[in-house]
Amino acid sequence: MRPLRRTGLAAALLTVTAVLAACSTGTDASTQATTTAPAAPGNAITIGIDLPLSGQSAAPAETMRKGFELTAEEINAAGGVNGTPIALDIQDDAGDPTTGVALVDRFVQNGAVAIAGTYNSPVVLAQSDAVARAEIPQLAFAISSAITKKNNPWVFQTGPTDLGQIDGIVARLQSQGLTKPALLTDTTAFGAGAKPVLEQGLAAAGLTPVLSDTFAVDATDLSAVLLKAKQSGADHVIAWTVGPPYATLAKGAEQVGLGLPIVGTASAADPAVARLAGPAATNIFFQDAVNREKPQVKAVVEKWSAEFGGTVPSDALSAHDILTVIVDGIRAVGPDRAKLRDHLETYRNPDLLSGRIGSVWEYSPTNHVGLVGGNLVWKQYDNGTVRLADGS
Amino acid sequence: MTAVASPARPAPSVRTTRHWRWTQPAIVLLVGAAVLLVVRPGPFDLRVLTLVAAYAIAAVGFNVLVGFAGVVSIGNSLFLAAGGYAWAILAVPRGPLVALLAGVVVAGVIAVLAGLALLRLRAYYFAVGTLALGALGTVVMRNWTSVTNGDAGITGAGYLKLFGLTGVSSIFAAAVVLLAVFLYLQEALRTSPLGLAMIVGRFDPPAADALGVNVSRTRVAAFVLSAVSAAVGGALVAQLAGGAFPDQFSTTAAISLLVIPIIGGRGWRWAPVVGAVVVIAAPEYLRFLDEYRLAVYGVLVTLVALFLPGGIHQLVRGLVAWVGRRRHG
Amino acid sequence: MTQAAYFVVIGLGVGSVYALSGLGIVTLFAGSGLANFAQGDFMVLGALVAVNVVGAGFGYLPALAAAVVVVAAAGLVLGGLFTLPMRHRRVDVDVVIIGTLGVATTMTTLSGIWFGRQPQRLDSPLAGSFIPIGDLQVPAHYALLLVGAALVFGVVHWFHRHTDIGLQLRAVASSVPAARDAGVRVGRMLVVAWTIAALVGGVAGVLVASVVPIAPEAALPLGVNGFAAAIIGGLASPAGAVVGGLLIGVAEALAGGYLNDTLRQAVAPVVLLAVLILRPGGLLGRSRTVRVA
Amino acid sequence: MADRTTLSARGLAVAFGALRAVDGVDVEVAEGQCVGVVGANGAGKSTLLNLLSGAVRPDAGTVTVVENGRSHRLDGAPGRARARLGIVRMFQTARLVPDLSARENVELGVPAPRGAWLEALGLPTSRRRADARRRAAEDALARVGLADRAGIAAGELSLGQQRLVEMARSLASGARILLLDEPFSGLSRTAREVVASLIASLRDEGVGVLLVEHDLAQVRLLADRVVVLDAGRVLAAGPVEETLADPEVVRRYIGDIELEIGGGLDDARPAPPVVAVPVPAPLDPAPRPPVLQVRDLRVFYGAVPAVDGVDLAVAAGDGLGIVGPNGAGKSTVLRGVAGLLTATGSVRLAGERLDGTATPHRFRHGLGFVPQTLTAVVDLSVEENLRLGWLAGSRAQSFAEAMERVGDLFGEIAGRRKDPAGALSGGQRQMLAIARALVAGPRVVLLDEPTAGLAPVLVAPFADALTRLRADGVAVVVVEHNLGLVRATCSTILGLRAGAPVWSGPTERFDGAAAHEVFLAATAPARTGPSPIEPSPIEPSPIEEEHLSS
Repeated sequence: MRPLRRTGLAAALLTVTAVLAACSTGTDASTQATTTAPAAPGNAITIGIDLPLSGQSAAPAETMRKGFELTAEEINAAGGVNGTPIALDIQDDAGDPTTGVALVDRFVQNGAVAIAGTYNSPVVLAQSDAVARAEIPQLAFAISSAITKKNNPWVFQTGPTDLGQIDGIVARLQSQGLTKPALLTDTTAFGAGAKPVLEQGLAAAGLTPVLSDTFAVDATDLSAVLLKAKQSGADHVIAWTVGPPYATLAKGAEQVGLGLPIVGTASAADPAVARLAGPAATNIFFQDAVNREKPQVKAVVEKWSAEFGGTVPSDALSAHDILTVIVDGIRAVGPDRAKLRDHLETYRNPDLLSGRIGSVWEYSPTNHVGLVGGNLVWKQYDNGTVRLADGS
Repeated sequence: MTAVASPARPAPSVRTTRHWRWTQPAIVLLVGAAVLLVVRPGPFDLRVLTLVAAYAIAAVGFNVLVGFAGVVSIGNSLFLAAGGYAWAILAVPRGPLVALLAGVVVAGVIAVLAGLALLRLRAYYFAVGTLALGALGTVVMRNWTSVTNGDAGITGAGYLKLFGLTGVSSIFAAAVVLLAVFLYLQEALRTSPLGLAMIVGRFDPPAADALGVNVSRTRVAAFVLSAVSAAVGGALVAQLAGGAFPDQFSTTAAISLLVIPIIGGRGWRWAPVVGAVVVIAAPEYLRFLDEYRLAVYGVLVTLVALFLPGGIHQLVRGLVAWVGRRRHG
Repeated sequence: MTQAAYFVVIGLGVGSVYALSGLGIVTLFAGSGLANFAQGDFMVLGALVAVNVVGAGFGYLPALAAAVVVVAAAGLVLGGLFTLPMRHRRVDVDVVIIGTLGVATTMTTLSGIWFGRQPQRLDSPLAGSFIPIGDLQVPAHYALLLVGAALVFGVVHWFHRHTDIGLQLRAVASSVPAARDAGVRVGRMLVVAWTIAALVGGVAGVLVASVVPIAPEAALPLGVNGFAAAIIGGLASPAGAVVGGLLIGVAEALAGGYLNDTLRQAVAPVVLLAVLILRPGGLLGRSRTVRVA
Repeated sequence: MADRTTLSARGLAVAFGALRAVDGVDVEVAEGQCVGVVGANGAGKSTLLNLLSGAVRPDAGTVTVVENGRSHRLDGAPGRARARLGIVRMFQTARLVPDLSARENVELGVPAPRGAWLEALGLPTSRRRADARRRAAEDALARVGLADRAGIAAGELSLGQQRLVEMARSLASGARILLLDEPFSGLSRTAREVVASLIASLRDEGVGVLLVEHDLAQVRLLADRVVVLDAGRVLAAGPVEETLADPEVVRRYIGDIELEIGGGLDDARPAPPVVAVPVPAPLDPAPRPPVLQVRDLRVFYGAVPAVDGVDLAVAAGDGLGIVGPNGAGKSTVLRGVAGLLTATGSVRLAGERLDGTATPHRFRHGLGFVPQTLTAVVDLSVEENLRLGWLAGSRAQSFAEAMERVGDLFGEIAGRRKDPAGALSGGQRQMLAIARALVAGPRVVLLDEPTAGLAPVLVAPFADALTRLRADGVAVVVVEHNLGLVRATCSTILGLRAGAPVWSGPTERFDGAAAHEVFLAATAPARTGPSPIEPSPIEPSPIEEEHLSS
């Protein structure tokens, strides 16, 4: 019996190694096509909402969630979509790409018509293949232009992307005669992703940064990097990061007596900046996706100000727009994913909340970015309050 | 290391028959085949099951580390990352075997160095040392942009195509096969001199020394084994997400790895699988709790840690004993 | 030269954040031998309670008092919970670490649900005033933090050295069997140790909220930094935690100032690993409890 | 002779603080030879074994092993290096892994060849080596008569059986030199015979055995040569019969426990031991009501009854000595009365029932306790330790008054008030422990082996302090090996063996016959009731110190 046993064992080992050797690395998308039709009409139409409700971006995610819920209530109060109410399937991806990709399958499995989400660029990039394979339209609010470059027919962006904002920044620098930028980008995907695009944009306009440095979003004090900027002979600082770090930058600037204007991204509109920095938040310029004087914006802000205790954050207003775009699409072509996708490529709406007065939210087969660059409005912090920037 | 207080209860006689070495992997392969061919779960459920298998593989090494050698580490996310990034960088250009081996070798080397440097320390000090190691790993992942592409991570990593399957089913099949192999090795290690040396080293270091066992060397060996299995697990996680990103291999991942054998039951041969099901699948299926999901999960972990030190294994043993008593009673 | 001085002062301010967190961890470890990964959550809970009390129109001191009361109550409950299993058998390390990590997850989520996830700020009485160093100026509440850390250390040190409860706590920390033989009520002392650690956490949270934006998600990093500070001091000496925290703070500030921010983030883990490998007993601690046989 | 493996030590010395545990000892054991090491408790027997086995590093002296011609210097080497050279050490308590089966525990001892770690990969080729190891383990278990228990988890076996499994492990390890640390303590008579025959057959097969044992009957049976240790120095060495008959040895060592040695020495009645303290004035004969009364005390370790139905009573100002062989359950009785162990039976102090209450409650109601090991909290200062004791006590007097009273009893430590307790010598720590109990103003003080590890010169002042304590009206219950001290300080004696009372009465009537019965179990112990478990051949009894002070 002994030799037989040994050969048996050797054979088993051989097959295992053979199997391992035979395998190769497949590169096609790792999700299956699914045939489950979206929810039958009659009961609610499900829309998937993907947000990083836990983890570092929990704060903006919470604001957007409230925006989505308030908008859904208004739509359902007004009779929903041709009589059928909409239901939001809100899930937390915790900023983790693996969970994000899994959630695409979960939304599809639960019959979502479309996916609104998510906030972090790396997760949207990871979801791209899964969304295409699942053939479900996704309206992402991450702003990295790498997403646009993927040219995934099923993925749309709210915009403006980093590219759009950079065009706006370069235009303003030229109009203000500022020529020596100190470039500070944060080490998250938001900053790291935008850095090359920013450097290209500046080079194209003939502006070479006198300083290019990075900083961490959870740093307690950023005065060191601002001191370097001050001593680098720059005439202004370009800071590319998410909301709260602008408060730390503002306090740092006050500490080192920076004296230079800080040009930031649309995230600087986050009310947390004024709340955390107080009067120190001054001399900070940013392009806000929302113009508070716009009539439509005024109407929504009045209704929601009680909900947000004072100022309604821009994130909540952009959530309003995202849901409106999707619901308009469903109202036009019904709860069918492919038809909704095709319809979105023809979507045009001038009176959404985001963008300057007269700006148009527009998609086309070749452009999946809702708000193109020039549609933003320049604002500035003045001793803790936000007002339209002079010369915008 | 403080002695592990095994709960005083009449344990059934330990018939460590050697059949478990084959039966356990066989059961896992059977269940895997059944899931793929019979159950055919939806894409989301299959993806969760694959994640469970991936973390179970990483937890086999961790089960050896915590269960056999009694060493606590909260930095194994570093080894998950080594496997994940090696796969994301090398899988497409160099093929799967080279990618897996590269991840394993890198993780092994780091583990040997960290083990030799840190394993002389007592429990808390070693645990926080590994926490610092994990934190350092995250800083490197975020900032070594030339290799890891920083926070944007590396996308477009392929996946292991096996048995002609495509997509997540292929990754699931690969995960099940690798899990079976690692479970076989876990059982083989348990009855080998090295495994016994680890166990006696945990329970009574002076007696182990008197028996000729080099206690610190067995601990380094256990740490390296946990790194190797974590690297393979990391490679599978990277395949699932289609790429390697710093946020996948953060401290929360290291904590999940530590919780799996504790909830499963330290040293129990089924702890990696059972623990992974609870730690990875439960939060996914607690989603109906929405905001309170993580709160409930935290309470569950604390209660098991404090009042059920033997984990689910202790429940199973209690059940077996109870059934035994009823049959003979 | 003023630049270096500026960085050192900023470093001391940031370092006292780590020191305050480390003090809470050492207080619990010195009282019960347990390491608490949820210390950051005690601080966040204290800060958020204070923010809401100030929001409701009360002053800074009533807010501090409210925070301390709420967090001490949480510490009492957790102390009771964590002492139950230790009554009749020995508890070992990996179980306790998981237990406190579970508590950290739960508290972070619950604080997020009750207080919202937006980062909050709490103005200390010294808000708005600065200490000039050359043409640079340091916000005054950095100094308040430093004084706060020293004050909390002083109170904890005095309590351990000069009160009967402190004496019994130190006996339990030195060796549970010896304390039990001496007639100390070990179970009750463990609960007291947790409550005091929570108290320190509450005060620390309120002090820190004037410098660091407080959000539930910031709890775990705060706790981990506190661990780095405590370990450098040898995990058993309150003075060690303060020195360790300040050391990391200054090292980070100088690295951030003169090198780059990436290295600044690497300072805490590198310093921690270096101390563990070179002087495992910690700079001030005794290596009595560190070596493995 | 040259090729025989021999372990030889020259000038070994180690000191713990002020106490010179081992002071310049030469000892040698060769293959096929059994060397007994005897001496009173605390003479340094175990410490010597720790030095030879590498568990403790010597301050001075050399340990060399000559193994088939090559000699290896080992004094610095860790324990594992010696194990590989065939020197196997057995601990006083069975150190098995409870979760592993008996067979696996024995397999741990089987020496693993160079490439053993390959077996961890579970390659089919290593099946042969695994089976060989299995068979070796099962053969060894068969030799100790536990073949049928091979698959049982070690935690399930009785303490005696665990000791036999450890013996099997030494057999399976193919040891050349065996270092045994009191292998017979806590074993029943039948188990002693099994172990003794095993040691004898090992010696005849050529294994060198170093036997540390205080049970002289076994030493006489097995040892070719014997080394008598006293306070860390070799008192005498040589063939067993002459050495044990040497009058100096008899006086210093055997006289101490006044033992009738089988044959020849029956009538030797040596002078009373070194303690020359006058016996306290005879108290009035009328028996006063007992201040401490314990009825039917039972303490269990798992399913094993460590103390089985002990009654004791002591009146104010009286002294009760509890004596008995190692492992008789003396300390367990004290810890049971103090509430530090879960125990059944009634404990009444000055009329108030204390059983079922927690230790702090008992201390508050006048019970004082002086533990044997871990006597003081090392990190606290002397004064802080005393304060700790006062806090736990009845606080009848203020702390200052209590300190005043204790100060004159133990002037020496009062002077070192601010020093940390860890810096005190063994004797001073013992004094501190007693002072700590006294400062609480107790009515009864339990003392657990107060002179263990104490240098002989300190025994006299210690006995003096106890006597003055009793003169203050405090009742004293002391567990003590040193019979001379018990005789000088106690009015009544209780003899314990294997957890059961075997003799009790006034000190005057405790003569050689009583000592013989208590220590050597000449007659079977009079068991009060049927023992709850079926009478297994190996009587269970706890090994208290090691188990409790972990």
